[in-house]
Order: sequence, then C-alpha cells, then structure tokens
Amino acid sequence: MTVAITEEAQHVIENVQTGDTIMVGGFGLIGSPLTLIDALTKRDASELTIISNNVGEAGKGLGILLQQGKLKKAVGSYFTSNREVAQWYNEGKLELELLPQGTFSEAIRAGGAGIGGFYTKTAVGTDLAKGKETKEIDGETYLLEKALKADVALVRAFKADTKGNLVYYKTARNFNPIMASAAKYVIAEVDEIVEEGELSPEEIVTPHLYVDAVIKSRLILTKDGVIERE
Amino acid sequence: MTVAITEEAQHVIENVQTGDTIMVGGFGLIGSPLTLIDALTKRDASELTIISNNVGEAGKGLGILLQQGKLKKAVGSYFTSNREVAQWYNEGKLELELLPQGTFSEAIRAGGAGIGGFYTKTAVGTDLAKGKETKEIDGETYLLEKALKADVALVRAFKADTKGNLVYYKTARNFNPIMASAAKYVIAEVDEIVEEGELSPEEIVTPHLYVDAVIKSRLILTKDGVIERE
Amino acid sequence: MIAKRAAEELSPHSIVNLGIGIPTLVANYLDKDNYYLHTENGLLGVTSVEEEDIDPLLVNAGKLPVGEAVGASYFHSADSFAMIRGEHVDVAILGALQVDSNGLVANWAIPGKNIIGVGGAMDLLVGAKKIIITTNHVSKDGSPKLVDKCSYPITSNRKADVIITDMAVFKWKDDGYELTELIGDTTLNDVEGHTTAAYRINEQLLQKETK
Amino acid sequence: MIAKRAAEELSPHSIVNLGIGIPTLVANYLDKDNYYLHTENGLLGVTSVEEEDIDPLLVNAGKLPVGEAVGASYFHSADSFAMIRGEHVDVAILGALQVDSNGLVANWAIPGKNIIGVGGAMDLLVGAKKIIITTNHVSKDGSPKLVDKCSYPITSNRKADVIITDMAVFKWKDDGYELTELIGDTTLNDVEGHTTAAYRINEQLLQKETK
Repeated sequence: MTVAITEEAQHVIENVQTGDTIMVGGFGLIGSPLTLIDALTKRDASELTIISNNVGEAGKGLGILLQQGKLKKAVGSYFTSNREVAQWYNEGKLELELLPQGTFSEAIRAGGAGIGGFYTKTAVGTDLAKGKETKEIDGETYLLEKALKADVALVRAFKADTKGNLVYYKTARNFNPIMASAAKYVIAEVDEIVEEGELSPEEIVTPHLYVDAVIKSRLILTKDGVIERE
Repeated sequence: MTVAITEEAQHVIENVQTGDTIMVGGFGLIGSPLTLIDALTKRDASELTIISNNVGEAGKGLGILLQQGKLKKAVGSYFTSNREVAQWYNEGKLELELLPQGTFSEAIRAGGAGIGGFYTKTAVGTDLAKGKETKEIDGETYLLEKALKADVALVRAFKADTKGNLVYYKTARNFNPIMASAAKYVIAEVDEIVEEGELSPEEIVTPHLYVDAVIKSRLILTKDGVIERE
Repeated sequence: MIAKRAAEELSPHSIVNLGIGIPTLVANYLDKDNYYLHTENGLLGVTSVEEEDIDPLLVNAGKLPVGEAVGASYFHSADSFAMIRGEHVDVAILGALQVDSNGLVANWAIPGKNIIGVGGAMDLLVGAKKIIITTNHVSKDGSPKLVDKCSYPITSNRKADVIITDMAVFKWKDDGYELTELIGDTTLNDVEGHTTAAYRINEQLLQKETK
Repeated sequence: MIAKRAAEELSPHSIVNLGIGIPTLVANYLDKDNYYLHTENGLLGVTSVEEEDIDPLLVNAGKLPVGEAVGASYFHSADSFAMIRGEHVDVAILGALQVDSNGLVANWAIPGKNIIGVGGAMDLLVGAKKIIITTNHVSKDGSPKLVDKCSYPITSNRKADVIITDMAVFKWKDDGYELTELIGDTTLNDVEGHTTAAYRINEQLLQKETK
C-alpha cells in the first residue's frame, strides 16, 4: 500500500479507536512522537492499552492521557518517571504490566517478526517471573515471554522518504524501529520528508513496508524543552 | 578488547580447533568469506560442525572442506546446491540438520541475543517439525526452535573501520550480521579497512563489540567468477 | 501466460515476494512503479537489470542478478524473514509440486529423494498475507498436480488462496476451491480430466460454459 | 572515590555499561581511548559532552546528555539488549540497595512501595560478563547494605563478582565474598561493624592489618 503523507496529525490519529492497543516510541521525551501524542489527547478514544517504556511524566506527554482517564492499561519497563501512575494503579483505575526493558524490547520485536514467544534468562528467580512458565534449555533456566503487538504504533523518526522509508537520529532511535514493525497501522512523525531515492538503501532502518502514514513533526524537543516548530 | 587487523588469513584461522562449531556467512557465493574459507581448507582442524545456509557447491567453497572429510555436521536450509552433500549424508559420513531459512536466521539471531529458544509457526505440521515441541499461544500452534551459537564465525563485510565496526554491501549482507553476533570469536573479511570515524555511526550494521579480527579479502566474487585480488 | 495471469491478481502497491521459476517471471508483467518486490535474501525493491549493469553481489533468492529500485532498502536475513513471518509481505507467488483439496501445498521435497533443501518456502507459505500458487496443471509425466491429498510432504498447514495454472484459475472460498476461470481454449472437461482435487465450478462460469 | 576505585577494576578495551548514580561517575576516571561505554538506550561509544555541545536527543540511560565517541554506533533497543543479554558487554557497573552473602543483588524495588519500574537492571545483571557493584557501605539510616539475605526483591539469581563501597572491596571467590581491600582509613573492625553479610578476609590483607 502507499504511505499517506499529511500535515494533519488529527486526521491520521482517527485510526485509533476506543479499546485499541497503542505502541508509543520514546525513552522519556527522547524520540517520543510528541505531535501524535498531542493529537491523541484530543481524540475521543478511551479504554486504551499503551505499550510504551514509560507513561510520560505527570501531566506531560502520555501523562495527559492518564489524567484524561483514557488509559485502561500500560505495558512498559519504567513507570517511575510519572508519579501519578502509581496513584491510578493503587486506586484500581489503571492496570500495569511491568517488564524488564530487554524483555519489553524483545517482545515487541517478536510481535513484529511473527514469533509467538521466546525464552530469556532475564528475571528468572525474581518477582517479575511470578506466574510465568520456565523451561530448562541446555542446563539453564529460561523464562517464557510472549510477543507484544498493537493496533496502532506512533513512532518518531528523523527523516522519511515519500515511499515511507525511515531513518532515525542518535539515541532518539530507541524503541521506534521495533514498534514500527509490530502494529497493524503505523504512523511516523518526522523532522523532514525527502524524495524517494534520497535515503541510501544501506542506511534505511525501517523499510517502507512497515509504514502506513507519515506526518511532519510540529512539537519538537530542544535544549529548552518542547517547543512548537515555526 | 581491541580488534586484530591483519593481512594473514592463515594466522587468524588458527582460532578454529578440531571439533569446533563454525558459522559461515553467505547466500551461495554472494557474501561468502571466500578468503577465510580458503584458509580453513588449509587449516588442520576437522570434526567441524558448519552452520551455513549451504555447504558451498561440489568442490567449491565449503564444498572443499566436505571433500577433505573435515565436516562432522552441517546445519543450514538449502544443501541442494552441493550434490555431494546428499552423497556423504547417505553414506553416514555427514550429519545434517535442515531448518527453514527463516528459522535458521532467527535461531542465529537468538544465539547472539541471549535468547534460549523461540516459537515460530513456520514448519508446524510438516516433516521438519518431527520430534519438536509445539505450544498453543493465543489459539495458534507454534513450534519451539532452539538458538544456534558457534565457537567461531567467518563473515564477509564490505568495509571495517580500525575499531572493527562493519558495514555490508547490497545482498551480500544476508546472514553475515547475525552470525557476527552469535560466535565467541568473530573474523570479518572485508574489501576495505578505513580509519575509525569514517563510517557514519547511524549506518554501522555490526558494532565493533562483536568483532575480534578483520582481514582484507584476497579472493573476491566478480561477474567472471572468483578471482584473486591484485 | 501463467505469470501474466498471476500479475493481474495483484493489487497496486502490494509488497510481493516471488518464488523461483514461473513466479519470477511475474515481474515482467508488473509496472515497477506500482509494486514493491521483496526478496528474502535481503532486499525490498527488486527490479530487473540490464546485462551491462549486473552486480554479482546483487541477486534475488534464485541467485539471479537483479537491480535496485528507487527507494529500495537492504537488510539481513533475520530481518528479512521477520518481515515474512510477521505478515508484512502482502503476497507470495510460489511454485508447487502438488496442491490438494484441503488447500495444502507441497513444494519442497519429493518422497524417496533426499530431503536436503527447503530454503524460504515454509516461511513464505506461513507468513505472506495471500498465497498465489503458479504451476503447470499437470506434471511432466502428465499426472495431475491438483490432487485430493498431497502424497509429497506438505510445506505448511496453511492454505493457498489462489491457484493459477496453464488451464485454469481456482480460488479458495469457504471450505474448498472454486474454479473461477478457464485459460485460453481450455474446457471444463479438460480441467476435470486433469484434476483429482475436489473443486466447485463458479456459478457464472458454469452457466457460460454449458449454455 | 568509589567510582575511581571501580575504574581501576576495568581492563583496557573493555565494553562497559554504567548504571545510574555512582556508576555514571566512573566515566570520569576512564581514558576514553581505551574504553568503550555502552548505554542500553542505544549507543556504543558514550563520551562526556561540553555544555555548549549538548544535543537533547543524545542521552544515556539516566537521560543525561552525553557525547559520541569516534567510531561510535547507534542501534535500537532490541538490538541493544541483544548485546547485553547475549553477553557481549564485558562489564556492568551497577548500584545496589542490598547485596547478600550469596552474591545476590537487590537494586530495583523496595518492599511496601509500588513496584512500577525496573528498566534495564535485570537484563544487565543477567547478561554482562562481569558485574561490579558500587554502593555506599551503609544506607542513609546507617543500616548495612551488605546483608546475609536480601530483604528487598532480588534483581537476578546471578551473583555480583565485585562489590566496591566507600569502606572496602569484596570479590566473589569460590563460594563467597572475600574482603580484599580497605578503602582509606577503614579498619577491619569498621567493616565488621557495618556488614551483616558473610565474608572471608583475604589472607594477605589480614596479615597486614593484624601485624
């Protein structure tokens, strides 16, 4: 299919429906699709399951969705960065699934790669292994972890070409390429859209077959915090 | 550790010992480490298990090792390209483990990534599933496949920098990056060795932490077949 | 002819993987700007190549020289099969030794011969969103390739969606194949005489052919 | 001081991952040409950065701004943890809430508090070839952090190889920790008074301190 290229975040975010599971890239605000998250806060869709390393910060990024009461569940590795997450969780208003960051990343990759589950040594013998199957492989104990998939992925890339191929920027890459592979509908927010052929075929990180829509980023992270692009 | 950079394939190939498991990159001759394979044919090490998509062709590449009687076992997805493989196998002189190419690739990636095993739908219900465990995950049947690891990997890259970072060339990339991640000792054969800093940090495919030694390629594949570099 | 008909089966802007043999020929009938060809050895954006531009390190899964489309990308084998198994390839066009009444495909091994090669066949059959089988209707010795039950080892327990032969087109519908189209001068009787697989005949086709 | 001592523990050309807190400070004592710092958010080749060169999109796992070494490379999170879990990182230097007589480390959760964050701690502890724990010898309330059995949830069933505190250095040998070094003016008695974990005293150290 062809990639949809638009200036209208609000338009593409219509693909998110109540009850959906949404992957959102970013390590804190770094590599976070800020424009798409902003559009999601304005979209009338709730009961969402968010798969993201963190749920933003208190009242920032995905933290706004939490305050809006739109989240049913969060799957991630480090919710500590938003103190309100614990509050909602304790009041029984938010389900949490906490995974070690390596297991979280690998489960997303598995989801995109048609792998149903995998065995890792991480977390064996810890509280995060509770209720999970273990298996001996070649004399070592491994934990079974299931793949993660989503209805929609919101990712942040650096450049897209008009076909939808993506490249990333420094440590803003993080979870974005794997999330782009693991959702039915993938929206990428980028700094720049270039003609096809301008990205080197050897350096493309996310081939266009993964990407459904591309928007130009409006909210960007700078040294002075998040600003609106002129 | 620092990467060993040398002109002497015969010297680095000394790391291969009798009884070792060796991964060898390449899809046929494309992206095959021809200089290192040549050195291996001159090395006095036998009872080898070769993990490679094919065992070269009759009397070519890894096919020479077969003729030399140095192979105990081959693990791959397409041995058909060397008719002598079937012969040795039927005479009970060579063990074979045949895997679907996707399972083969994924098992190597898993080996490098500390994953003990994974569940795939590929080969479920076929002869290649015989004797393998299955598991229902979310209503679908998956097959358990174990990771593949090796003592030494021989890979073919395009360029290395002096730190040992690698980039590849077109479809000569194939199995090489994953094999570079899954062996205790990794030797890369390259066309060109550049100064550190000359490869863009965003385009490095194999970071140097995977690579133990780099040699300059002497035997190269051209339109007219394999030739010795001047 | 089979390849040309298979090409018509594709929606524009599909991601397509072509198997070795007849499937490879499908590329000749595709408008390269509208289709994206994936090859499992690590390239999205396969095109044909002129003799003088051949690069020995740029090949398809059949190890034949190919070209690189504008906007193409390269990746390693594990990433390539992640695309296939993860259902990111829209269509795989594959050859077959046999296809049976249950939609099962046998295309990787022959009983009695050594089972020493499988390549990407099993992954493609399990992972592509749509499977089109292109094959001659009968094998070289004249025996049907569309059979009631595969006597050759099957490649997957996943059904083929469409079968295109030199005689007819069949599409999987509900619980079995429907013969939807006759190729060239082929008659319903011809198909019946060379097919041991169960199939229904499409209502409109039946009316047209028997009036 | 702890960080400086931890730096001395590293062999040149090691691939090193530094946890948040004291471990991050170790970077200040390393010759940048001889060590390769890995950060799990996707960079091999972390360096320090001058205020004026700060790039908000270039950070370490503690979200602090860092620089990029010559010969550095970027990768996504799954590839980064593949390096960690796959035992391609030589050393991880981590903080701890507790370490016990069996070498087990607790550094991710406090009982009674909400368990809502783990990050990369479990992966690093299970995957790095060598684990160095850097920590103050006692917690803020003066209670020992080197205990007989962790009362906090453990991070892995894998043992820490070296513990470096502001009082002493312990190394895992055979079946338990050996106190190998006293830091500054610390005496054997000081250590004994502030440690509830079992440990042996290194023979030479014992002779030197008791002569």
